[in-house]
Amino acid sequence: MNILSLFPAVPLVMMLGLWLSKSTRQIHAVMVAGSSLLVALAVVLVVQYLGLRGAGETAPMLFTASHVWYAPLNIHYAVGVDGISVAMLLLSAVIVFTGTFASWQMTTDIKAYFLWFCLLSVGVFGFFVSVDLFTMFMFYEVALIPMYLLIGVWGSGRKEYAAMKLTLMLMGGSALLLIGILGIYFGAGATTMNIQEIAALHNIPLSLQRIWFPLVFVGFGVLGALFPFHTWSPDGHASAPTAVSMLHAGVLMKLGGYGCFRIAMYLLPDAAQELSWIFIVLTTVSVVYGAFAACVQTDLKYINAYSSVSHCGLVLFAVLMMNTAAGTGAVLQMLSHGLMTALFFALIGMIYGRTHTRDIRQLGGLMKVMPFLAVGYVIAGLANLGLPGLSGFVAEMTIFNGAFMHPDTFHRVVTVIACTSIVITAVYILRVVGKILYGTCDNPEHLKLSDATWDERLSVICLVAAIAGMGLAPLWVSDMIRGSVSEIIAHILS
Amino acid sequence: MDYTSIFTLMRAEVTLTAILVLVFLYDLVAGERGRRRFSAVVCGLLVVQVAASLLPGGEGELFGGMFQYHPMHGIVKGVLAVGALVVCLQADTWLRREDTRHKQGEFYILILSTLLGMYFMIGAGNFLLFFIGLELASVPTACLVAFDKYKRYSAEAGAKYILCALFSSGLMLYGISFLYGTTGTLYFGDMAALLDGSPLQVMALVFFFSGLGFKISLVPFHLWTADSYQGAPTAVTSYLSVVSKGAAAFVLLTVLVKVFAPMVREWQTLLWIVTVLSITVANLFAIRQRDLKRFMAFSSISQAGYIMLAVIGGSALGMTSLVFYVLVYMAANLAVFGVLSVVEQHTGGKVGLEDYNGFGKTNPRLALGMTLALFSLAGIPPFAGFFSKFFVFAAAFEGGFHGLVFIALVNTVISLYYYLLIVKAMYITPNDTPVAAFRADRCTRISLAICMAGVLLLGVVSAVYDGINLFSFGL
Amino acid sequence: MYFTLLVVVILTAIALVAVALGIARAISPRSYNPQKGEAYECGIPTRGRSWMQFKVGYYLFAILFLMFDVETVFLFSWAVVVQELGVYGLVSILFFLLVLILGLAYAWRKGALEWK
Amino acid sequence: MIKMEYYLVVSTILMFVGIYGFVTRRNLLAMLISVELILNSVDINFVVFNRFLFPGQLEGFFFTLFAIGISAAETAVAIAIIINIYRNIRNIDAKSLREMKW
Amino acid sequence: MFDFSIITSWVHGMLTSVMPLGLAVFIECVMVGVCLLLMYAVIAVVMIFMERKVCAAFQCRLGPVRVGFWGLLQVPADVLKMLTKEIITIRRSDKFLYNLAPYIVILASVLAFACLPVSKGLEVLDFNVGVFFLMAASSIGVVGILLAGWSSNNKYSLIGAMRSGAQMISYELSIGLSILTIIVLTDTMQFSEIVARQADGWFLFKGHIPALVAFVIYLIAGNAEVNRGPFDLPEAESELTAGYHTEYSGMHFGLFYVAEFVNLFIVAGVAATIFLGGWMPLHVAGWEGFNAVMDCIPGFVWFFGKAFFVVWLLMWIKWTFPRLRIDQILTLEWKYLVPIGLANLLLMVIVVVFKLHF
Repeated sequence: MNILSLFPAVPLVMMLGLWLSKSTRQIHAVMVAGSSLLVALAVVLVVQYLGLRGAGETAPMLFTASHVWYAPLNIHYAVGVDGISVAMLLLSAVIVFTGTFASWQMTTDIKAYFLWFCLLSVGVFGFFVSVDLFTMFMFYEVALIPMYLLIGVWGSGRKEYAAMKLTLMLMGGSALLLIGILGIYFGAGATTMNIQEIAALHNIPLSLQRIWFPLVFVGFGVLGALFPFHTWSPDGHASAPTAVSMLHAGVLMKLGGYGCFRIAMYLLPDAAQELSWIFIVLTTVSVVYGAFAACVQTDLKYINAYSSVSHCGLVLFAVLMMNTAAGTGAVLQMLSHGLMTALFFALIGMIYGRTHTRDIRQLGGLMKVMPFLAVGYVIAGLANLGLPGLSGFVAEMTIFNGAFMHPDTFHRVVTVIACTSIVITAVYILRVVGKILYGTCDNPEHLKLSDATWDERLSVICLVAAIAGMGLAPLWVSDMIRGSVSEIIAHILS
Repeated sequence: MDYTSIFTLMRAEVTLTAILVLVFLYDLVAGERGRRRFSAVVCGLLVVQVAASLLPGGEGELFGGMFQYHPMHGIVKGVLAVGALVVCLQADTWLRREDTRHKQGEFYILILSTLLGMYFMIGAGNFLLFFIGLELASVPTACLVAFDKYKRYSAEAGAKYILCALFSSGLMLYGISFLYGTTGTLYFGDMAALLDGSPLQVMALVFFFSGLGFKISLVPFHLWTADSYQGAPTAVTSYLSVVSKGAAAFVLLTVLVKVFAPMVREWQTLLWIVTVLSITVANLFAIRQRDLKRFMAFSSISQAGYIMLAVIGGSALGMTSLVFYVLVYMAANLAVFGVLSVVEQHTGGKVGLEDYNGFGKTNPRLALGMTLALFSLAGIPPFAGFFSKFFVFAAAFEGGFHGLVFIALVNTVISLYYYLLIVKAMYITPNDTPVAAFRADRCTRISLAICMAGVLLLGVVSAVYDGINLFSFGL
Repeated sequence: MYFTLLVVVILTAIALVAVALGIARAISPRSYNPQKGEAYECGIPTRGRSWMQFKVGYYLFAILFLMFDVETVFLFSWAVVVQELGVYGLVSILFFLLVLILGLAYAWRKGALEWK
Repeated sequence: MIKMEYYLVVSTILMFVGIYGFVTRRNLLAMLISVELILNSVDINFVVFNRFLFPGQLEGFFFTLFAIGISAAETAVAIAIIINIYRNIRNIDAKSLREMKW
Repeated sequence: MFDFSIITSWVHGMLTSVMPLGLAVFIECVMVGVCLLLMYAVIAVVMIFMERKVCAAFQCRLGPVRVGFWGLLQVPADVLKMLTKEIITIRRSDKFLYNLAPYIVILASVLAFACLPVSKGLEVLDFNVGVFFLMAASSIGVVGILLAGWSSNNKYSLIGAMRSGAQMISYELSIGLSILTIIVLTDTMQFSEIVARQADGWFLFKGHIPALVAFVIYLIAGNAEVNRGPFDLPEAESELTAGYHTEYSGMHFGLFYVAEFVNLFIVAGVAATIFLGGWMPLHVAGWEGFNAVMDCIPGFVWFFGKAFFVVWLLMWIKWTFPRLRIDQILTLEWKYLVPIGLANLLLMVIVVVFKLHF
């Protein structure tokens, strides 16, 4: 079996194991074993990938395999990875692993919870390994629907509303996507669903591209929290249980950026060039608006959710800049945002689990009460505002560098505008950190709270390590990515 | 006349007739003990029927083109027989009740005769046989709808069904009469050659279409649907929503392709409007429903709209997609109705949406089955519904109906909303007095297992689709 | 030709009744008495509405009749050509009759033929 | 000789009277009768087309024959159901069937 | 054999020679109508008289003897009496239907009557679906009876009408089946053709056992079809006064009465036509002399002879058997006559298909 097929297969096997397990211990065992295996697989994949590239392998996609699935529509089960996907797989594996530990304290109906969680990861992994439009889309939708139940059943707050809103908006997005995919397939002569092959054909007429590009881009953009379509994200994140927020903000939103890059722009390059300005404007709005919105929130999760809107907006922004540097930055930003946002949500979940409130007005002085979590929170915050040495800096610098390389005024102006988000980010991060971690602890109840347990520590440490690792040694990641990005960019510009 | 060709080309009909007669005789001679084994007998025979229908065979026609056989017909007949089988399994609990036990035989006979009618409708190569098949399919259905004799709703539903069925067949016949008047033949093949798209024929097409539209319950011909679905016994509702609808949809496609090929532009326009209306209106109405049977009625109307997406292109791809869609829809819808029906039997007739609050806690297996089926209906992967929806969209898209596909897609979102309402009721909404935990009887469990297998496997295992695709034909 | 004759026959029938009744009305005596307007039920004053509900048995037989009467229609058109069709005609109608006979057997077994 | 158009006029009138009746009448039996009018108009159509346009064949006649037979069966079922409604609610007005909305 | 169409065509030729075609046809039509009317009336009168005499004979009485020679004027006297009786319409009846009922009953009976071929070339309606038409036309009668019972606003009438309806429609099946049996043999439905096919032997003899069985069934069912004893419960006087025509008086009642007797004749006439050769003389193969003598007797004599023979048979039955209960009537029909009729039909088909008949 192809190593890539193992990625969606492992969670499936985990689901089977969960189905059969009888006790909480068994469930935990299955989850730990499975998610560790996934991380191991991801690491092996990275090593192999780098090895192959080092050996001079130049094909855009490696580890490819293709099995005919639905012959009449040329649907194949086709897998393959390039640098971007490898990075994403690694990210996903890490998040799934840490998410498992973040859900360690979960008590209600954990069997079903982990079942849906695994289904979610099936979708995520499947999406990143597929190179067939149909399979990709299928995995994309597989990832969406468990969200509904995870948020609706295990969430908190206005969970029903949030779950429904999230599901419907994302399904709306996928509806646009589906028609776009059909448009691409039939526009390219209805002979293949393989992304590489369609790109190679390069035969979709511009008039059709003009129709399908916005649809596909918006379709993925909804998931990537593109400005007018982002409203599901704060509600969804706020209501979701911790691990789901992590997975969602950390990985699922990346599906949007990845899809925009890999499908919308790669397969519909001419329209992408022609229409990119609209979306650049939207993403700029997204970036700035998200940051400003985060400033006025009082709920920790909402703050982080809006921050995600801002950062994911940055991903799309970078993608639309269409040069290698910005593209690389986009992927780095995906990685970085995935990790730090997951860390954020994990920590918020842990704090919430103790204090039962996420309102920053009711929190304060937590640094003394739970130093470990507080330190973690500070690190996440610093990464978020782009402190050098942590992953955020690497990503954002690359993006703005790349974006500014455009000679024309329009691109430069929007880049400058987007840059302001860094400052605003600093404002809201520091405000929160100052309010809840330092200062005095007004609530006597909070003083009795305990610090992180071992499972929480494990997940936080993993994520912090990853963030720091990326910040300190960004080159191997960006090297891995750059080749693939430049390949795609070259195709778009050709 | 060559008798062997009757037995080879009409084998589905011949076996079904034999089964019908056997069941009939069994009903006449069986005593009280024999009655108890009735469902086993019928289901066993239906398995034989499925096998007989699916046996491969060559193309051909009988009685001078009156009856046609195409391997695709065999597949559709097999699919319908599977549907009938599952319905019979699900009806068992209900049929064992005190007030229906003595009517078991009638139920099975009526089901089988409607099935026979559908077979003839599918195999028809002439409007006369088509009409006879249609009526044979719809008249016993009315009896089935009104089967719960002492329930007022059932009788009401039956009356509405039969009146609407009569009305629609009247309209359809009126259409056919003008087709006959303008072409002078009733044979599909001859008629196709003689149609020229004159205004009279367009009118005839509209009438004909409205007749079939009633059977498929497309908006604006859907008025009977909700009431009949609500009033009919649940097993019958599921039969109505799946088997008869599927048959009618397939026939619509074949007739449009075979007979109305010269008027393709006209009927595509017609279908376009009707499809948009069906999907949209039904979805909007479904949101308001609180009775799950009515709810499923509107859901089935919108599903009918999706089926029409496969018809509109008139292509071979469309036909494959249609049959596949019907098969998948059958699995999912029958699963939903299976759960509905068993809950109704165990709770003394509870079918309201709020009755299902907290159902997921007390009966997790049934709730899970229902959830998966609803996801399949909504078109969520990896369940089969996703694949079938994708294929009908692809079929319509291939025909160039981009706007239509777009509208349909937007509607899938709405439909997801209301399907999720049920999921929400089952898993999320708290309830102090949920449906008590119970264990479904064997027949229901078998039927649900079949449906679940369908929901989970039909999409992933592409062999089914490929098998259907081998035999499809189009314009 | 046939049509004309048919009309003539129908008119004749109507004329027959009209003439007979006309003559009768013309020559018969007429007297008014409220008692004459009463329904005659052997001298006992009639009670309740006369248009009452009926035994469902009548309806059952009506339905059965419908089935067999319609069948006769088809049999007639078959009967005139059965000599030409020969064995094929026999076999074809056997099936038709089988259904009919089954229908009768059904009605019999289910007690529809008992006048209770 | 009576022309074909005259017959067609009759059948068309029957058809639309039937449709009108079906839509406006609220008594189930009246609705049933309206439907029968529609079916009869169809029968007339078939016979007339066959007689005047295609005298060499019998398809239209046979169609009519079958249509009559089938509509008889349908009527039997419909009346049975209507009687059952009457037994249940002592009324056959479609208005009183508003328990379930159309 | 004398062909009556010679006369009709002579009349036609004579008329057209002196006047335009349209007028001639009109006059012919009037003549046909008048003849039919007269014949109908005469048959009715004869039947009523015959009924009384036959009934008396079976009951060892004399019957009417006082009015006219041998009581021959009894029936005209009755008619006169009926004409002078007041026609009463009762209150709260459905006036329109009440008055419509006799029209329908008479219409049915006249239509059926007009189908009978009295002699060669002497028939009014001779459709190619004659038998079918006859059955259709005669079954209109039941509508009239139901209307009469319904509109009278009398419980006895209503019950009588319902019973009559149930009985008539039930027995119509057996009539249909027994006639079908013969149609299978003749492969035509035109009365003149049916008669012509019997030139070399009556169907009763040609058709083997099935024809015989069909004839017996036909007689029984025919008797029930016209509501005559032992099947006369629609008007069972001991229970229902006079059944569906209780509320009809004077000539109103008279019309029902007439229709009933003519219907009896029609049943007999149809029996004579399709089983007994109609106006065909009795021929015996090989007996040339005998056949020649038989040929001398005019067709209508043969027809009426056979018809009245059947009428006599039916009267015999009526005055011999006691009245049945309704459940017995329906049992007889549905559990005996219909199954036997169906089996008989199949038997006849087999006979015909394998050429076993004479």
